[in-house]
Amino acid sequence: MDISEIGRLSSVRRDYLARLAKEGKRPDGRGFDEYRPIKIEKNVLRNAEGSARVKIGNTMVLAGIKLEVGEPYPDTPEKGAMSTSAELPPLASPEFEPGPPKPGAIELARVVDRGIRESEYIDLEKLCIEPGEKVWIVFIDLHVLDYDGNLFDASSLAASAALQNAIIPNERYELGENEPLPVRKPPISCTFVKYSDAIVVDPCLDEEEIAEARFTVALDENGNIRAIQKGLSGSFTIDEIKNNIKRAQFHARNIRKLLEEENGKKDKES
Amino acid sequence: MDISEIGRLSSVRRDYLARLAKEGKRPDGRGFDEYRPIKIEKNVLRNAEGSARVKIGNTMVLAGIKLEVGEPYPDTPEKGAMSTSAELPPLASPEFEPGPPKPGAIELARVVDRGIRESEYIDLEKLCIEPGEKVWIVFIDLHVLDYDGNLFDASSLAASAALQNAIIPNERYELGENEPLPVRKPPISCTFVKYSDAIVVDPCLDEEEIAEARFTVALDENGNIRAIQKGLSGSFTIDEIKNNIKRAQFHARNIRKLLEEENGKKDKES
Amino acid sequence: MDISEIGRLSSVRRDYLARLAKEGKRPDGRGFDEYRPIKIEKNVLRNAEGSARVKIGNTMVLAGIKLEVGEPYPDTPEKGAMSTSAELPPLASPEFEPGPPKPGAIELARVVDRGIRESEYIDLEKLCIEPGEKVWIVFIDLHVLDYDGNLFDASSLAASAALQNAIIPNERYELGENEPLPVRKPPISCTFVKYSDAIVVDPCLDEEEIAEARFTVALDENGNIRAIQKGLSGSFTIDEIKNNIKRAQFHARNIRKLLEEENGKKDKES
Amino acid sequence: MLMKDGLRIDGRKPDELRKIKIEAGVLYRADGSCYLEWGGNKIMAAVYGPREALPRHIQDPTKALVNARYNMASFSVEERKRPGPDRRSTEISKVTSEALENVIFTELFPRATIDVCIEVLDAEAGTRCAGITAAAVALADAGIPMRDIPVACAAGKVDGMVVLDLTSEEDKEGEADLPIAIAPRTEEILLMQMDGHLTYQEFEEALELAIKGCKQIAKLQKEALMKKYESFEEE
Amino acid sequence: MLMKDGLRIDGRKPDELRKIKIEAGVLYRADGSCYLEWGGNKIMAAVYGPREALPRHIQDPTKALVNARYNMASFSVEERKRPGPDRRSTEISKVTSEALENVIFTELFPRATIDVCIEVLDAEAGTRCAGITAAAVALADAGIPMRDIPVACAAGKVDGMVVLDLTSEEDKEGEADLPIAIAPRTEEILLMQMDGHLTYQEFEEALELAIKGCKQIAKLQKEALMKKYESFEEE
Amino acid sequence: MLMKDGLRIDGRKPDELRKIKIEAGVLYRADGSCYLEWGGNKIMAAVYGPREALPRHIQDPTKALVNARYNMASFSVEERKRPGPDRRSTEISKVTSEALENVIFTELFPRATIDVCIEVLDAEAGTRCAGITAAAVALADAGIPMRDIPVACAAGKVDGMVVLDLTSEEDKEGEADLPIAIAPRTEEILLMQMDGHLTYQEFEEALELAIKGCKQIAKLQKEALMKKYESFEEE
Repeated sequence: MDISEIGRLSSVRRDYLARLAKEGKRPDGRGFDEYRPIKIEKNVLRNAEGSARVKIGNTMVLAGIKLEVGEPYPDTPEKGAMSTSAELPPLASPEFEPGPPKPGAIELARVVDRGIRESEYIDLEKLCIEPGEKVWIVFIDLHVLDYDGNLFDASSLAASAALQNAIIPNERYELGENEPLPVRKPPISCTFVKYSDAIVVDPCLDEEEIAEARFTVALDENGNIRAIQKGLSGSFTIDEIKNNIKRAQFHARNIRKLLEEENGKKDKES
Repeated sequence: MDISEIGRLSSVRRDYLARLAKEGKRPDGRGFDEYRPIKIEKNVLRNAEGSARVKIGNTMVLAGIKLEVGEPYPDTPEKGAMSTSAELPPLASPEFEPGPPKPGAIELARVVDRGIRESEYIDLEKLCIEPGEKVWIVFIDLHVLDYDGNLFDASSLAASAALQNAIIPNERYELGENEPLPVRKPPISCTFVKYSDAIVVDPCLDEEEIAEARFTVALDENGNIRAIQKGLSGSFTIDEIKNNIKRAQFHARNIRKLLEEENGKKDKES
Repeated sequence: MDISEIGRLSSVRRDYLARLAKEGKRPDGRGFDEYRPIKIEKNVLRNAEGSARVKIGNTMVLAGIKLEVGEPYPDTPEKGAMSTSAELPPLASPEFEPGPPKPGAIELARVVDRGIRESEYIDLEKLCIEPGEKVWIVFIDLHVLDYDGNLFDASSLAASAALQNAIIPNERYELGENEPLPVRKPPISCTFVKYSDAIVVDPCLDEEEIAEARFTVALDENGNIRAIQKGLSGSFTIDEIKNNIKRAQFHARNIRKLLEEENGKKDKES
Repeated sequence: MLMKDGLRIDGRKPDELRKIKIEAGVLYRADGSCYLEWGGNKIMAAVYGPREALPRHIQDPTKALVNARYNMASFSVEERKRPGPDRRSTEISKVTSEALENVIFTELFPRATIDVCIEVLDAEAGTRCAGITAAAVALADAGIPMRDIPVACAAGKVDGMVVLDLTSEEDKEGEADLPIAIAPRTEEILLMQMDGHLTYQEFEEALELAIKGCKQIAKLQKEALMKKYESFEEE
Repeated sequence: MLMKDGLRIDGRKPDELRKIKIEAGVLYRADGSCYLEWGGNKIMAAVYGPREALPRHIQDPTKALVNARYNMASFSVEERKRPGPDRRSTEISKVTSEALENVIFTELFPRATIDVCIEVLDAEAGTRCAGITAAAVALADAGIPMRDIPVACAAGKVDGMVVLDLTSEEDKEGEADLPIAIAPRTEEILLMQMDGHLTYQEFEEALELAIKGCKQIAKLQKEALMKKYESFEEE
Repeated sequence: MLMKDGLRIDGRKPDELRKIKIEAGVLYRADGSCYLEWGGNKIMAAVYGPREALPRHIQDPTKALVNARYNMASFSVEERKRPGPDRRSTEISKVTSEALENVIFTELFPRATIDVCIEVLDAEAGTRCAGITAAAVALADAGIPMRDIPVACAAGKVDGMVVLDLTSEEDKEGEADLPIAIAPRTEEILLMQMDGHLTYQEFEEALELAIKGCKQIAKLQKEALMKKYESFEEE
């Protein structure tokens, strides 16, 4: 198990899941290549500059975007900056403990961050206020509310959706009128786990608890690869890796469509 | 028990205290509405800008005031600032442990802070050096030296007395001559605890250890209410609360007199 | 035991070492006044402004020097500053644990720091860039790689050697050309421990584990005393202390020669 | 400034609550949960337990510990908050734990802990009262035996007038704030804090108003729990 | 900019590794150790264990824990790094632990821990691969039973071309970086991370190149271990 | 500058101590305590124990641990100090613990801890010596069996002259500071630190002077303890 590092499944349950997998089945009746229902709600908060709540099955993640004025990095004096954090509060799972972020939460935040950063989703060039002096810093905060597996995809999707409706709070800093945060096409993250020789997409918690290896890939709108993270102590063969990426390209298209529909809805409403 | 969160009294002693209370008595022979002897010593330190050592019975608290030049809060650019901390060092009790402040110490500091802040005891308007740039920050540090109950009242009184003799260290910052810290009328804090259906003022440690509920109120010179803190898991009825406040108004007058006498003494001496 | 505060030697081994000492012998065959072989390698790193790896027997310490531009201390506006840290990573000993520096590491860093500071080894006056605004801050980082006793002398020697080949990275800060860090004569540290009535120089780990008292003295090129640290719960008589210092004056001369030879080599090479 | 023609800046009457929406049982993993919107506040509360208190040396052999943790999400306020507890949230966690412990039959679960998680997702004044109110529903949803369902509300003083349930602006510009939590059946006071400036008469008035507010909210709590049970039966 | 006449700024061909030097068994206290220089990287790795995992509640009764700690010395980079772990090193420690655990027969040592310490003394791109490669040698030097000796290497994309083993400048200015660790006998992937921009075809090409690099380095690892055993026999 | 006509800036002779006032048994809760004023220094010391060392894994089955904690109050210095230990106080706590452990019959209390709390309330050079001197009295007041009552004092060098018991200004502007602690009966050195610049001859001279100072202070310690016992008998 990855995130919580506790709470091993009983061996009876473990054997049962392995037997199911051999028959091509999953504990919740899905096919190996089937996501749980995905629900995206945007603009759910008032104080955040942007926000979204994403549910994948029972897993629920809230992403909130805050912008602050700060100094640019010395090597990119004309670019804004971004920072991603993940909180796994005890609210979301009996295994989560309060305290500073554990390695699992740090890995989660860093993988989501890489997907967004490497796909150049946020147009950081447009976030310069005064070259070398003042730029916008975009804080992406992931707040897990209910943990039933696959935090990587839920968090990445919540961050993408929240950034889509985020604004630059110019008024709060007396810099003119508020305006939309300039974003390009979002990355879409797809996660697989391997157990009992099966590789399944969108693992639920039961599956994560017996997973041997995990594979997450973030794809851009052309299906190109922007970030990869292999996790856990199991291994993948070269062919499995290649196959994962091809399967991810299929799933990412569907999830992207979902996100765009949600975006369209929002636009019509406003 | 509140501050230390350890060290339960033996049930024999507990029963004994309950029996005493039923007879209208307290373990140290006081009446329900009687404070232990209060002793205030001011100006006891050299490096602090102001200081006072207060004893209530065996409880002893030292308050030290330091002033530093800093930036004002953005929403009050022409006002000084204040900050209150409490240290409960292992010196003062076998139950206190070293390390960052525990919830009990934080509650103590915040309740003392609220009393001072809400009664506008320090004239923060006069602590502006350069609007929006430089103001005086008043640090009130409470250092508990001996813990035998009722830290709330002893700490509040020590802070009030220390602020009365504090100076603004203009010379250290090359801002002219030192001058007295501008203060108005101090708040007076009164604390009650409830156990075995009795509500007693100024609890000693034995009483705090069996207390079910705690009530602290800070009153200004007109007997008006500036801050309240109810603590512990027991409850008060509405009538008990009202009664506590009326009793506090009586005690506060006496303590205020004591503090003024001490102040008078100081003035004569200097 | 000093640094690790764990891992007591078996009493059999302890008795054996005591018996040896009574016969004037040490566990590795040395005389009481004999150092293990000392090996100094300088300029072993690329990113550090100066570096040295020192081995005393099996003990190995790496010192790295970094310079940064920072603000001077208010009371020395025209002087650079220095800061010494020691890391005792779990790599170097089964007893070392990760985490913030323990008291043993802090004492080590502070004693090395005092030797350098009090002998005015670094010419801090020459490290001022803009009086009151910008000075060079010299960071001396001690990284223990293999711990077999006597970290004090190995660390002090590594720091001295690393400072000898350090440069001021003017180019990185666009302040002109790089230039050598201005240093004077290094301090030489000599450490003794006392066990079973014997006082031996350069203790190995076995000896440190049964040591009752430790004595470290840093001497300048005239044999004058610049820093002393007595450690552990054992005591020294006045005569033992005096004797330690005289013995140290002898050892320091030899070690200083070694360091100068190494310096000479370097100069020829470059 | 804050009152005009007897009404408040958001149009409410002095004794009127902000809009409150309570939903019970919204989380999958928690033993009990509650989502609450109260004016601009959005709160998620979850309850775990009773479960064994760990490490063991914190166990109380006579009763369960009640351990509430009030936490503000970093994006819940205008200026981004650094994640993790600060002094304010530590104090609120403490008084919240104490208030909730009062009504729970803790002696039924020796050596156990009952963990109450309160996450403030969006904040607009009165989050401690909102948190306690939500936590109480989550405790009931978790089936924790309680002698009453606590409920919290604040009254305050604004432009010289005692009013119910302050907004951010009223809290900041007003003269006093008096948050309380009560056991509504007996009207016992479980939590009381106050800061500002009240005469004794104003205090009495404010306390009465806050209790009235609490009782209105107690109804909403019960409706939310009822709705959850109904939807449970329908399934 | 980064490629000229088919060669890279440091003169290497696209499929050429930087210079690598590996030495096994260099530390006295550690159960196994390795010093590795790889381009401008200087890495010291040490292994302690198997030894009892402490505190006890972290013990796994079925197998040993593999606990790698990647740490950068404060002087190992151009701007001095504050001592202690940061988010980056925490992540690298995690994926390194997982990669190494794969090949170790952990079930032979229940309740134990195998601690792997990786100290980056001088850094110049590719430290995580260098660290894993050094750690693997230290594990073998410590006599920890493994089904294979893991090895790591990165490929990437620079000026539109897939190349092996990026330098700092290529990593910073280039288009993608793909560090992997493999079990060389079976070519199983133990670690894979990627950031940048690769088409699927480029990814396949980079993966192939990285595996080729790994296999070259695997030879150097074995030579270093051989040399250690030989010197041991000579003694 | 610092010396004029053979006298120091505060009028003292080279071998003269600042004014010292010692009071034993001043605290109610502590097992032993001492309040000490030494020049501008004001120190409170308390002793708790012997009591069981916790957590258990720190216990030594052969003897008691001696655990001194030197702490400066935030208002004890001119620039307000952030509360909590810094590197300086960590070092002083360590050498103080070691010095005190020397004289205590720790083997009488296996598995126990003896906690020594030293709070610097007002500081003016020489706080570590003042702290050890106060702690020794508190230990005696607590009835901890000791083979001698330790005492500490510093000598130093100022304007080329060896002097006793430096003030802040002498410490800052002077050439050397040599704080020591001794067991006065045997003159054994329990603590010695030095920084500055001393020839060997100057060192010998300073050491002799510091020991003389210690012995004077030892008398004051005994008087304070005597006074406490007398007042106890009077009661």
